[in-house]
Amino acid sequence: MTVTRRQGLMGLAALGASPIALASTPALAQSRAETLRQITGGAINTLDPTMPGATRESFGLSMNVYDRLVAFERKQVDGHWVFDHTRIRGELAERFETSPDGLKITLHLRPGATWHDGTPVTAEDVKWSLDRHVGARSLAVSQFQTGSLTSPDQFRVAGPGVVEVTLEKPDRLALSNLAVPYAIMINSALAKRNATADDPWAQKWMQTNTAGGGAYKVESFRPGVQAVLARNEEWKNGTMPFFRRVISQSVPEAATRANLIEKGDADIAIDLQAGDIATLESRGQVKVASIPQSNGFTHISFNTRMPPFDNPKVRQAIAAALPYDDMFRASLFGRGRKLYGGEWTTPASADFPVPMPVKQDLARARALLAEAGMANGFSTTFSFGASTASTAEPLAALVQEALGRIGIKVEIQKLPDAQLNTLQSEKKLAFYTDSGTAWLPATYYFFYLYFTRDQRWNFASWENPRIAELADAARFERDPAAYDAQCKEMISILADQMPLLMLWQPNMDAVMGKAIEGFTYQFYRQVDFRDLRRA
Amino acid sequence: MTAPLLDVEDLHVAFATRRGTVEALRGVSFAVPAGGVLGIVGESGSGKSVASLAVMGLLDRAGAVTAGRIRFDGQDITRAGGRELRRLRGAALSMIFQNPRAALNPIRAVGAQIADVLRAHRPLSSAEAKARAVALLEAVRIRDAARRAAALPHELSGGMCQRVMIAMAMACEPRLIIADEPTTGLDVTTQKAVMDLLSGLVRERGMALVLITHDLGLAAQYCDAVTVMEAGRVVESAPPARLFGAPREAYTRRLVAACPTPTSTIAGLTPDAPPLPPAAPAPPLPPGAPLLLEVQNLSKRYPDGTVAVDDVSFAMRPGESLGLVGESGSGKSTISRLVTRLIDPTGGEVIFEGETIGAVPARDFHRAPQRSRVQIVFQDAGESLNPRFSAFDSIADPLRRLAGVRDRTSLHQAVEEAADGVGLPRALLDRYPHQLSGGQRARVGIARAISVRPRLLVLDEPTAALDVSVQAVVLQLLERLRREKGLAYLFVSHDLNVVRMLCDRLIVLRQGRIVEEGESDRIFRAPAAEYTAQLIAAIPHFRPEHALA
Amino acid sequence: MSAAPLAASPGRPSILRHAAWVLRGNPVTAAALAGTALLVLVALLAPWLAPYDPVATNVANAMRPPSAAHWFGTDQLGRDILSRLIHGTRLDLAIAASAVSLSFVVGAVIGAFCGYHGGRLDHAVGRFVDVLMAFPLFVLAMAMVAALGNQVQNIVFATAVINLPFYIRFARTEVAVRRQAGWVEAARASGNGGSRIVLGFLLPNILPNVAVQISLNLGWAILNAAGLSFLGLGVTAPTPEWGIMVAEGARFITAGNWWLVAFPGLALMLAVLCFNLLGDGLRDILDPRMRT
Amino acid sequence: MRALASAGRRVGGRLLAAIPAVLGVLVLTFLVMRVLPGDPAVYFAGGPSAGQAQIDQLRAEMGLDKPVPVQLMYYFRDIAGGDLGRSLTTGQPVLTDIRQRLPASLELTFSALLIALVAALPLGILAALRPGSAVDHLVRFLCTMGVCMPTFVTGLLLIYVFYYLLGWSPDPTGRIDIFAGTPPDITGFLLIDFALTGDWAGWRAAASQLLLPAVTMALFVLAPLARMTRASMLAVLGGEFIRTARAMGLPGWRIILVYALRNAVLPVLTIAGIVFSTMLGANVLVEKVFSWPGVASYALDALQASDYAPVQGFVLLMATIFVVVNLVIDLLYGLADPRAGAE
Repeated sequence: MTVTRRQGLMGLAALGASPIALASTPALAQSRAETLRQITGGAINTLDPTMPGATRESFGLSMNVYDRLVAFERKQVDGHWVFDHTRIRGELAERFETSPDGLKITLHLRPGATWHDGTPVTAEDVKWSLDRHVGARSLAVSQFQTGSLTSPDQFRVAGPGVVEVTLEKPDRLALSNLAVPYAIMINSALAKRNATADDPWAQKWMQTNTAGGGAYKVESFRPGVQAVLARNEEWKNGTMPFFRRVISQSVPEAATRANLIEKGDADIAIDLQAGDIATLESRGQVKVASIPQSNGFTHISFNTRMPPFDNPKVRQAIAAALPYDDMFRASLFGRGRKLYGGEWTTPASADFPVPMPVKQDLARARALLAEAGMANGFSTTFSFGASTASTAEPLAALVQEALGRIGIKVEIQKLPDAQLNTLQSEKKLAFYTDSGTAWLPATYYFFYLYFTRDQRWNFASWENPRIAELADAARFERDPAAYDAQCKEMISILADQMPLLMLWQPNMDAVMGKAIEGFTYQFYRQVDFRDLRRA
Repeated sequence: MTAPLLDVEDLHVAFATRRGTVEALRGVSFAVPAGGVLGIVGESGSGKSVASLAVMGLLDRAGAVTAGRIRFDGQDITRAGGRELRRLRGAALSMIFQNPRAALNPIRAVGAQIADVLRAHRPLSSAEAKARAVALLEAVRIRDAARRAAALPHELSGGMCQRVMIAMAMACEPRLIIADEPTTGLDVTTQKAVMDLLSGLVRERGMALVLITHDLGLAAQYCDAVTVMEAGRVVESAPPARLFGAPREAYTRRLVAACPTPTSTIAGLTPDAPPLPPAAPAPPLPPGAPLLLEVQNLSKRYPDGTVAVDDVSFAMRPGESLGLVGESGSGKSTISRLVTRLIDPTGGEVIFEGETIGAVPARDFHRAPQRSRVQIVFQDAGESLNPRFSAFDSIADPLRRLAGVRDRTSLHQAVEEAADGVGLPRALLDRYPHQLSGGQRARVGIARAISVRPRLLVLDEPTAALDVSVQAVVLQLLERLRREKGLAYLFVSHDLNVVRMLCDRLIVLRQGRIVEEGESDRIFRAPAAEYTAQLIAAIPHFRPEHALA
Repeated sequence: MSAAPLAASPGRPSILRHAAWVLRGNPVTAAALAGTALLVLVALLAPWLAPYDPVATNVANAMRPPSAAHWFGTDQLGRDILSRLIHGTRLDLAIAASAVSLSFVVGAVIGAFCGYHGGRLDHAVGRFVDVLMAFPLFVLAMAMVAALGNQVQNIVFATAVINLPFYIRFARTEVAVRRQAGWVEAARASGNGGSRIVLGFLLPNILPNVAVQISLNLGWAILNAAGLSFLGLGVTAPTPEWGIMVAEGARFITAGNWWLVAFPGLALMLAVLCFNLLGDGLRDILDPRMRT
Repeated sequence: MRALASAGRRVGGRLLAAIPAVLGVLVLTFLVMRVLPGDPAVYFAGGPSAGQAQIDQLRAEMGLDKPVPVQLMYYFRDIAGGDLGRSLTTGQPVLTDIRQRLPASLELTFSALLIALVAALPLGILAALRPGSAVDHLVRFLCTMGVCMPTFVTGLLLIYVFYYLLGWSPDPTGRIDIFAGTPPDITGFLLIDFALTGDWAGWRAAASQLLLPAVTMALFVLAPLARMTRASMLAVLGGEFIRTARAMGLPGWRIILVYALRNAVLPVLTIAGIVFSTMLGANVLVEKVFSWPGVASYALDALQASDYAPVQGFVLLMATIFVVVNLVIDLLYGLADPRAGAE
């Protein structure tokens, strides 16, 4: 690649400029060590995670800026910290108890806890916040419903610093829902001062301002570009985080992100390209934490209401035709946990997602197609979202080639994300790939969210009355053994009917400077700055 | 005999073109004594301009002096270096060019441009230079010189721009001025004023002048000696009296004969012309038959307010030839476009063979039946032939459109017949316009116009862009065609001599109005209007009585 | 007075002999023409020239650097980059040629009529051109590709529409300048109507000048397709096209696999270079005045 | 004086002529956005169980449930009131987004144009002074090199070489070194703000940050500018008034700089205007590669999310800039060329 003389000259001019700019005085170096710089492909577009349209990066930020009543513990899984959704600890609530029949939860607020503006935290603040999460027009409403938290009169101030939550049925995920990013505890006095007649819950104001008490305060925020956080020195609801300042900056170009991390100008990134990570790891300048995303999965989905995919035989034929290993290597460079190639006929346990019993067998695929009366094949489209192109495009090419061998002609469609979502929710996509993440990865919750009801996340638009019945029962099942049986039955129906093919759980590849420690894979798939420190 | 100020000896100049070198000058010698005025005369391609550019060292990149010597004031400047020549140019010898407005910097005040020349050669401050520039403008008789100094070239008339050029050339009192076609393109009256000014100043300040022109009359009137050049060689050199009285070389004789003078005749233009058919005067109009053309109160006003034609009326009988004479801006060309319905009049009527053809808008006149009966020949034949059409296509186009000749053979036959009619060799029919000479292009223009057998042929300065010898032949061709085919001519020109020879009657125009109308000979002998007399007097030609003026 | 006397050589020399003449005079144009001819040849003979099937994947030997088996190495799906490059030539030349010719033909005709007739038509088209030019490039491209799907013909259509204003404006000024020329008046006097004059007389005369713009546009059209691919709006994988190969390859520079972007980038540069340098030569060949 | 008065008249005329163009752009954008199959309501109704109810609620909130002509009327009324709507991608009113981001795009495009002119003018003049020589071919080859690589590839290459390998230029993200604290925000143009506050270290930091993206864009427009300078310079040098100047013995530098260049610069001005407006639109690629917080990348993100308001705001902005740029060029032309002024 010839570098033209003009660029050379320009470079020299820059040489004159750059050393002076970077001359770092000792004070600057010391504060650099106490500052964490995260770079992201996406961008933070709001400070209120419950705002419709909030990006995933906004959820991550809110976990550091706002406290919640409770939070998940974390556990070590083959050398990495991962969130543990089965163990819940108090955050704003010092301690909490659940009544034996599971219908009442009492939470005792941490004495002496204060908001960012120094005012003390009261039960009334908590009550106002919970009412907002079920009353205001926001993302929290539909999430809280999955924990049977639906109306304000379920929440009651039961004394100074004590809040009671009552349920009609013992929903397994009621308490867990109080730990999701939406369940922020708000300084109601400050919020009400900025509320207006047509915006009682101060939703507009809270998009660009905070009324919280979390571990970090927002020093400056430019939506879509960057956010700078400063540590809240009075924080009492957890161990004091190491970093004094945190900068989260959006850098759209993946190649540039990789350069910045390797040069040490940035400290951590979780959305680099699979191709780059292997090389960065081999060059040894950075530390890579590869953790399978246990609550997510990438899938290929059929539209079970659109012929020929309404016929299970056709679905099974395609399932037998796909080159899973080649797709795994081309799309993820092997960085993830396989969800195919399972050897079982009946599920070993209630855990989900697990490798499904499916592997490539072209002869069987052709036989199944013949059985389905489609011996001479058919033609269809295979779609994916533009933002997932780096992983989906190679996958699409392999699917096209493989299905071509058994007579199915595939036209690949790369759609802008908004259009993919629209076609998805209007059930017009015949055959496509996408991925899903469940915040509360209980097995029944997977089936409730992804395989029941007529809503957007039912990828395959699958209607199976038995599955709906089992999911609903499992939700309120108190007896563990019965819960296990219900989950296993659901898994085996899925393995047989194959409305969609589970492919793999891509790794969360957190690439960071060698000195950064304490990274934890969180269920909302963002970085929790409170966990990190620099050695 | 003191050594001549400028002595050019056996000068050879060659140009490197894509197809090998071309000899522009093949051994030219001439000399100019201090204070003398030498005229260099020749047709296009004779090399007269190349000689002047060679002397000034201004040949473009492709040209080079291959032999001979140029001495100025005794100093050999043939191969003088850029720096040395630059010291001389503008100070010791300077040059004036053809179209003055293009020869001045379009976006810089004329006064400043003169000051630039002064400061290039004299250590003057900008204020002093500006003052001297204004004084120079007054010396070249520009009224209100201070205000005019701030004007831009496009705000001045052609004549005034040339005066600015003269002021620039004289700024540093050079000893020699070379004027290359200084007045071509100017009106006759302006030309006279400028030439009188130039020759007066040169004599007054004892400067030598080399006047390069294709107009023999001009050279004769203003020069002490005239050198005639042809195809890069000097044919003959002599004082005007002898050159015009008894030219020695055959070429000079032909050249002098071809220059129209107040007394020359069509036949006399070329010594060996084929005999013309008898000159039958236009037949009187049989009673009741309509006039060929009747123009009543014609007027044309442009949207920006200028009035090109103001209430002009005249009439023509079939077979008659009527001359329209006037200086630029007199409206003669506009009338030619109005009569041939290329543009719409703002008022008045054009009646052709009894039918009013003004009603059909110019945009749709191409479909009108009379279209083929009124045709036009343009001034610059080169510019009026489609560059991507061969001669054949140009002539065939009207035949296809108007005469309805469609099939190949009859088309070929018609075009060849038209070409023969105008004396154009058939071999040239597939040439592109830029591959034809000026005369050949003029013939194609005429062939195109007469191929559809029009009744009225309007000629807009048909020979103005041609060399004198070529003009002579074309004029004879036009006269022969008129007599053979009984065509009616409406002949538009600024050259009174040419119109007098070709037209029975003529109309003198000024600023869109008719100044005088009548028999050609009568107007020449005894012009009724003062303006016509001025026009006739301004035509430069050899007057034996004051040969040494 | 033109210095070199006019040499009237015999007969009407054929375009080829004249073209040879122009090329001898200008080596750069000759090289550009040779380059373009090579590209067209490769495009035509693509299936026979390409050593492998451009779409066949072989994940086992993905990301291999240039080797004897794969001269230009393999991409992230193990496909042979040389074969994809060769097949890509066909697609890219097709995109560039059809987009530019579409916009040239439509644009030049509309522009020429506006330039000749002027008045309301000219004014209305002028406003329409302003709107198109003021409209940001990628928004227009995205809208068209998104609405009609990103098959190749829609990319061609989008590129053509974006190019259109340029040709309309160009033809309009060239015609307006020549509208007063003598030979146009002569054409009207010879009985030609407005449309015949525009199509038969004026358009052929502005051809040489437009030739230069066409060649510049060809280069730009290919780059535009590459830009669209980079934004995810262009040709979809796995069709072999330089733009998408450069866009995908660019992601692997930092990972050190330079050959994914280097070879398509080089091909792109070569093609655009040839088209741009060809421009001036093309003008001389087409302009009759240069034919001595 | 006279030139200014007539230039004023021409400005008024051109403004009037521009109104229909801007209106045309508005309607075209509005329709184009409605044509896109993506429905923003669905995209933004994320959440675990985004049922149809939630999507409908968002549609109502965004006014998408009304018939299109009504929406158009609302849209015009909003524009007139200066309300460009609210962007869902950034959650802020579009007007504040644009006010924050426009200076970044303008600063990048102006400096790129400046670099391109500083490079193209001398190259063009050099090539014109020796047509057909080695210099001429070298200049033509050099400029064409710049234009035949897509901007995003040149950008990535420059980063790879100057930041990654040589380490000469600072980290290629954003307008200012992230750790240098927030710059003063007076005009939004960093170079001007730093200069105003006299903070030269900051100015140098911002300049070195700006250099690489600006050079990437400048390379792309180098060719047309150099080609036009060469062509117009050649035409002017062939002019008769140059021959007169040489005949009058004017010094070489005066002929080239005062006589030739002043005349040759006029067509270059018009091309610079056209090039500027295309650059504004095309710098989306450079903004993406250098994570430059400009308006183009903002609009592209919104476009991919079918978020109408920012795209419409961006297109309106582009149309106004297009009109303003043409106006400025027209004015400059009027001042530079007295002839045009006096028409």
